[in-house]
Amino acid sequence: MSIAASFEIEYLQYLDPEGKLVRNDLPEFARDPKQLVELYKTMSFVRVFDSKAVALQRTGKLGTYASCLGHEAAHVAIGSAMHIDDVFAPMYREYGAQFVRGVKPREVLMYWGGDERGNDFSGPAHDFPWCVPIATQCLHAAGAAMAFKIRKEPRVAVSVVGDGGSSKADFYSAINMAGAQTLPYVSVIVNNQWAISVPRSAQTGAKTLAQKGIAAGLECLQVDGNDLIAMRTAMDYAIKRARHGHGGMVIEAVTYRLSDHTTADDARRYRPDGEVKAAWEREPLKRLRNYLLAQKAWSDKHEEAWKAECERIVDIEVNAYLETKVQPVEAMFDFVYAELPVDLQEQRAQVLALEKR
Amino acid sequence: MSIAASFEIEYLQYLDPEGKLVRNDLPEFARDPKQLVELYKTMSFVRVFDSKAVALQRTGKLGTYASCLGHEAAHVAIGSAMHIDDVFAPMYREYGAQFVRGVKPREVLMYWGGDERGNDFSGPAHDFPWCVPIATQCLHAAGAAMAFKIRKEPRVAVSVVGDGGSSKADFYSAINMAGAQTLPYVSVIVNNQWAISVPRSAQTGAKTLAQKGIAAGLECLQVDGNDLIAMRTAMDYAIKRARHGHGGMVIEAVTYRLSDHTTADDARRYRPDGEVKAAWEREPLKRLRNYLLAQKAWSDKHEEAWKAECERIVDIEVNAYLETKVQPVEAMFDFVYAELPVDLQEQRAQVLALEKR
Amino acid sequence: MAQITLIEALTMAMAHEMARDPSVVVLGEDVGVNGGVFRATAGLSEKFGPVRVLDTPLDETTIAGIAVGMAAQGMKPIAEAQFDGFVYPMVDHIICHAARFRTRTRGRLTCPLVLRVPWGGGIRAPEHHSEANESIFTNVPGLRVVMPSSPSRAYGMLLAAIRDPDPVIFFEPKRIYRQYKEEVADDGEALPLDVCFVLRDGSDVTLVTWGAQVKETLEAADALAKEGISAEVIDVATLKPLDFDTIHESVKKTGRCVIVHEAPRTAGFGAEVAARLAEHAMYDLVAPVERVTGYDTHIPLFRLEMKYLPSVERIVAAAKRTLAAG
Amino acid sequence: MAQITLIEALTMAMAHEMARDPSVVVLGEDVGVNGGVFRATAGLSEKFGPVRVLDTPLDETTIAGIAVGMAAQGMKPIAEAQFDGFVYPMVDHIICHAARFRTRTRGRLTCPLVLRVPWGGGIRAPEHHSEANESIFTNVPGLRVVMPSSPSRAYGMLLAAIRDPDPVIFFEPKRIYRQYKEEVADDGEALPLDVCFVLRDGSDVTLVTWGAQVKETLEAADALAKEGISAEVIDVATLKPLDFDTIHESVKKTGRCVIVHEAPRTAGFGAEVAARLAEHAMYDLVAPVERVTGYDTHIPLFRLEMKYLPSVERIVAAAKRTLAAG
Ligand SMILES: Cc1ncc(C[n+]2csc(CCOP(=O)(O)OP(=O)(O)O)c2C)c(N)n1
Ligand SMILES: Cc1ncc(C[n+]2csc(CCOP(=O)(O)OP(=O)(O)O)c2C)c(N)n1
Ligand SMILES: [Mg+2]
Ligand SMILES: [Mg+2]
Repeated sequence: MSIAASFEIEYLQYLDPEGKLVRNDLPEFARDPKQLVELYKTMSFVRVFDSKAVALQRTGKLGTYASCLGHEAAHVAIGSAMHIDDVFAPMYREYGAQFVRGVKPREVLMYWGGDERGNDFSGPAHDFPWCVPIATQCLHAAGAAMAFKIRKEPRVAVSVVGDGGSSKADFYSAINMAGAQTLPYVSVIVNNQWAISVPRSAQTGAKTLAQKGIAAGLECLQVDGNDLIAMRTAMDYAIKRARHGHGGMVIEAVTYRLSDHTTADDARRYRPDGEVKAAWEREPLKRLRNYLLAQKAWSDKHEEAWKAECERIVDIEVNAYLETKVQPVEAMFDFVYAELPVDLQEQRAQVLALEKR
Repeated sequence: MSIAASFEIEYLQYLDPEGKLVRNDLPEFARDPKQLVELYKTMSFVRVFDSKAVALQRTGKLGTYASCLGHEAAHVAIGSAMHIDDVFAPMYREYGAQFVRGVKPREVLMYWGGDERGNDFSGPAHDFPWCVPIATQCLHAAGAAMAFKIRKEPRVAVSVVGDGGSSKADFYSAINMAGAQTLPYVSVIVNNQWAISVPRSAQTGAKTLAQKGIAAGLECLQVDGNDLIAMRTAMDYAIKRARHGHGGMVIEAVTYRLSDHTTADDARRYRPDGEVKAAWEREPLKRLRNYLLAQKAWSDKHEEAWKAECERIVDIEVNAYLETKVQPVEAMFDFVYAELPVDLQEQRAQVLALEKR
Repeated sequence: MAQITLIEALTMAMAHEMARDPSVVVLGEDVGVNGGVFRATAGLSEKFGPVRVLDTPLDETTIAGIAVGMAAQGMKPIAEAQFDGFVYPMVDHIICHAARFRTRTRGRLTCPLVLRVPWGGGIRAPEHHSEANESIFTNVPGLRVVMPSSPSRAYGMLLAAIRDPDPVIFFEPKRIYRQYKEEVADDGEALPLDVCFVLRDGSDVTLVTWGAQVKETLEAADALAKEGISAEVIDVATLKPLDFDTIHESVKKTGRCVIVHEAPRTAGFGAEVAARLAEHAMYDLVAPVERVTGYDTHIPLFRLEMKYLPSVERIVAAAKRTLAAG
Repeated sequence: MAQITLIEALTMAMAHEMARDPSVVVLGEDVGVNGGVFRATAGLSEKFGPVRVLDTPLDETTIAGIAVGMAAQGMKPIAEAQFDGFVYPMVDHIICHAARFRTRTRGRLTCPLVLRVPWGGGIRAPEHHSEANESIFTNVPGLRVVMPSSPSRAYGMLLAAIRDPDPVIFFEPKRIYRQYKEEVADDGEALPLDVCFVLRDGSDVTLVTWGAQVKETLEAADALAKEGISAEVIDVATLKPLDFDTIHESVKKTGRCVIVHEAPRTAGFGAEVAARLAEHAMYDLVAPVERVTGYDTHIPLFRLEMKYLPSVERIVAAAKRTLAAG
């Protein structure tokens, strides 16, 4: 029998769960402790923010909130590898990537606090908003990449989807389009092992999620998503390739959702405690901190001071959020069309009249 | 770097375009000339039927018709490899598979003649009807396979999709489901190089279409779809595997659409003549006939007699079709629900009243 | 007989039919061990096993497509869309296939599936979790579109939907999933589909509604009664096919009609009710028909959503306008 | 000035805007070298190249999703659904995203795409090639739903749709693609959206319709004229947002209204027109509103399809009923 095609999926890891280097070809950015410290500080900030947001929800000051606990390395690597004029298409928990790109914590809170203005990012004005319908953002990113190709702009579009989302039609459609048109599009699957209560094993018979890219003729890579250095290396590679016209790529970031799915979920109903405990051993902050401590680039004192600083900044953001007044009621009419059609004017007037009573 | 997974796509061919054997491990069925002759006769019948149907359309006696010219080996192999109680989910040109399964030529004509009764097959009562919305049939087949699994029936569901259709979301969803649930489902991609005017190269960046199965963790195989022996061997293998609980498979049958897309299409607008000419060199009937002639299992006399017989049978079918009276007008109401809801009774009465005038 | 909520009644109906009929299966995202994000399928996986209570991959196209395939091959799938806003990728298989298999094959293949859709706003949920999108299906021949508004109707109508030989889109007003409890016997008695339920008799004005809005409409009827206005309240319950006769009989009596629904006004299903009145009740009406609906805007995120939903105040005001008019 | 058909007018409008505005691109299946299965995009690929006239992979989800992504990033995509029956896999991206980007981001991102949909029956095509499914979109805030019915309106309305800052679903009545020719100047003059066109003045009865049915409705008006009945004919043209004022003005004059459309009756867009009349024109109407529509069944395959579509005969009969009634 002859062989029509053959493929390999590589797995990339630099830091083991203890923070020990497992390869000796450190990329340039990782040889600069200052850069690594900055990335660590962002990851750590995200975690402080995240626990504060959960607390706000528990005390009735926020709606349903999707925690990013455990995803910090993957998210911060994505955000920091992108240029500011690249386009990011998030799902709903990539705050790490978004903070790096300039989205404000108060905007995250406004969004989950039931206020559309949270999506009016003060950061990258062209980034896509949070995307609730799973995996649809993948096609928006591919569409953005298509726009870049048509306009000959050296920009790259990056989307994030979950392990569950990688089952969805839109995920395949997007990578297929990227392959067919050689688009500057990087599809990152953040595989945190669960889609609400459904384990990754029930989503697909595929051995890796990275290999889904083979269906589209894309280059694919599986990465330790808890290893900031590996994730950033993979993203740098994928984005550079894409920017230089070599087409799209699928990156599977293997990580773990350490929290409930959202604050509306109770993972104890379906998830063994032991699994979560074991996952904490591999979590992303610890290993990078250990590595930096070993490099003497970081210390317990730094840690303490930075935590305090994070709390301070987060408090400012929370207060700004809590002080945001609700939108005027007519706001529900004012962004449906560029100009309010005649047919809607009476309804808008009715709403205003009801409000005034 | 470590390797997380690796894959190979094999290519299967027994007969070269001239009808010479290129391997010496002929499977059992192919060692029996009688069986091969029967299959050849069916392929040949399909071709006679097909050209008659095109002629009917040209003379205004049939609506738009999708020819199967060039696909006969792939289709007949699929139909003949299936058990009668397996379920077939066709697209719209798999007459070869359907005739083997008991669908009558007159039913094909009724369907393309604008009469729903064409889908009320006298053959396998559980087979899916023709399916116009591309690739949706893949999920219906996967659903059938799911039903077999739940009911513990040793049955297999087979769908056919085109090269174009293999870009469609439903195709991926179906193989993903099959992989996740180890379903007895065989997805055959009949890659005839064109989706109306869009060449296979514009559909995907994948080197083979077979490799799409890797995304779902399925076994995949690329086959010379013009080689009846290879196609039937592949189908036997896939169906047996599936029937024995080993899960789904993706088979790419590489062939060529020798006709226009349908009678409503004019392929000269977009397709180079030279390509079609070259494809005729690889067409499926010639090579099997050459092989059978060389085996002395077939002769020019047989050929002539069989062609005449085909014409005779097809004429009977065409006449039966042409004599079929149009359905009574109220038929449009009588299959919308099991029982006509009260709300529709007045409308039905109106239609009847209009008709009587 | 247990006092149960609307959502518990749904669970009870599914458990009843699964025990009675082995061809009934449940499928969707998180319907298994987790028992559904709203707990509608709680306990079913334990009782009937993971093969009949199937956690699907996260793809609504898959859920709809395999439900169609299963139904065509003799199963009775109850598919769940996790929220109203996620039903759109299912629309193709529902409209092109579920609704058409019977007619396409002249009755050879049928598609007796139920698609359960938690529906509507008012639960302070994120975007796409609050849609009143029943209009997507009401123009489609071959479908039934139903929506219960009480525990007992939820039980009886879901049984009927599962037993129905044709596809049923079963909208569940999630805002009233746990609004109140009612005694519902697990007696396997289905309620009829294709009929409206008159929830309250009245003589001055007919209030026509469905789903969660039944709550506000009944409250409005109470408020009107206090002012001496007698309102008849009709729960449409099955939107398609529509039982217009019940509505018409009521309007013959009252001469006035207010239609209340949560979906945006334009081309919402209320338009069909009003259209039937314009066609058939012209000489019965003494006042223009009123519609109290969601606005022709997207339902806002939750800080503003209660300003969007029809309120008791708006319903009362509309009813009074019909009284002032004629 | 050339005499052109409706479909040629569409091609001319696209070519005009592509030449004028480099952000306009065309995408879909077979729109490139083949020029579209109806030839609507004929010549565009030669003129503007395969990057701006993009043959997509065969996946409507892809077409809709990337059109949304492109539009949000400053392009003006004109996406084509090859036939009405293949629009369903696009519905998710259109409803959840195209219609919502502006409101979701408070105006930061917008989605100025056009989705062209060859629409309706009567061309003896296979199943799923003959759907009148405009109702899928008319309840969705944030969308425009338009349908031209003549070469000049096709040209002017498509220009307007492309230039519109919001998403437009552009239904094309394929049965009249080549019905007749008209002089249409390629002057880049858009027609207004959001307004009805009064095609014929009359005083006895108002006939309201859109799309291919404009043909039969005008013929019905001719037939009525022969019997001394003066029918006003209104082409709704933009279904959403609806210009009810023009319809209302006419009904104030005539007191009678017949609504004609090809889609199934129940919850077809005609219901909205009738509902508005029931709300606002109660005192103007002297006869019940009539609807002449497709039946609440699937449009049959072509041997029976002409029995399904509203005929001149049915329209005339309905108009006469309104005259007999009041
Ligand atoms: C189309 C659609 N279906 C269902 C949902 C409900 N839902 C929200 S998150 C989620 C699970 C997502 O899992 P995964 O993709 O693995 O991402 P994760 O949340 O684990 O990061 C589901 C089913 C949705 N938002 N969109
Ligand atoms: C969902 C959908 N989109 C578009 C079409 C129109 N259409 C019919 S056949 C076809 C091309 C199919 O190509 P392929 O899948 O390669 O199958 P082939 O016809 O070549 O056998 C298209 C675009 C359709 N039937 N369904
Ligand atoms: Mg996950
Ligand atoms: Mg093909």
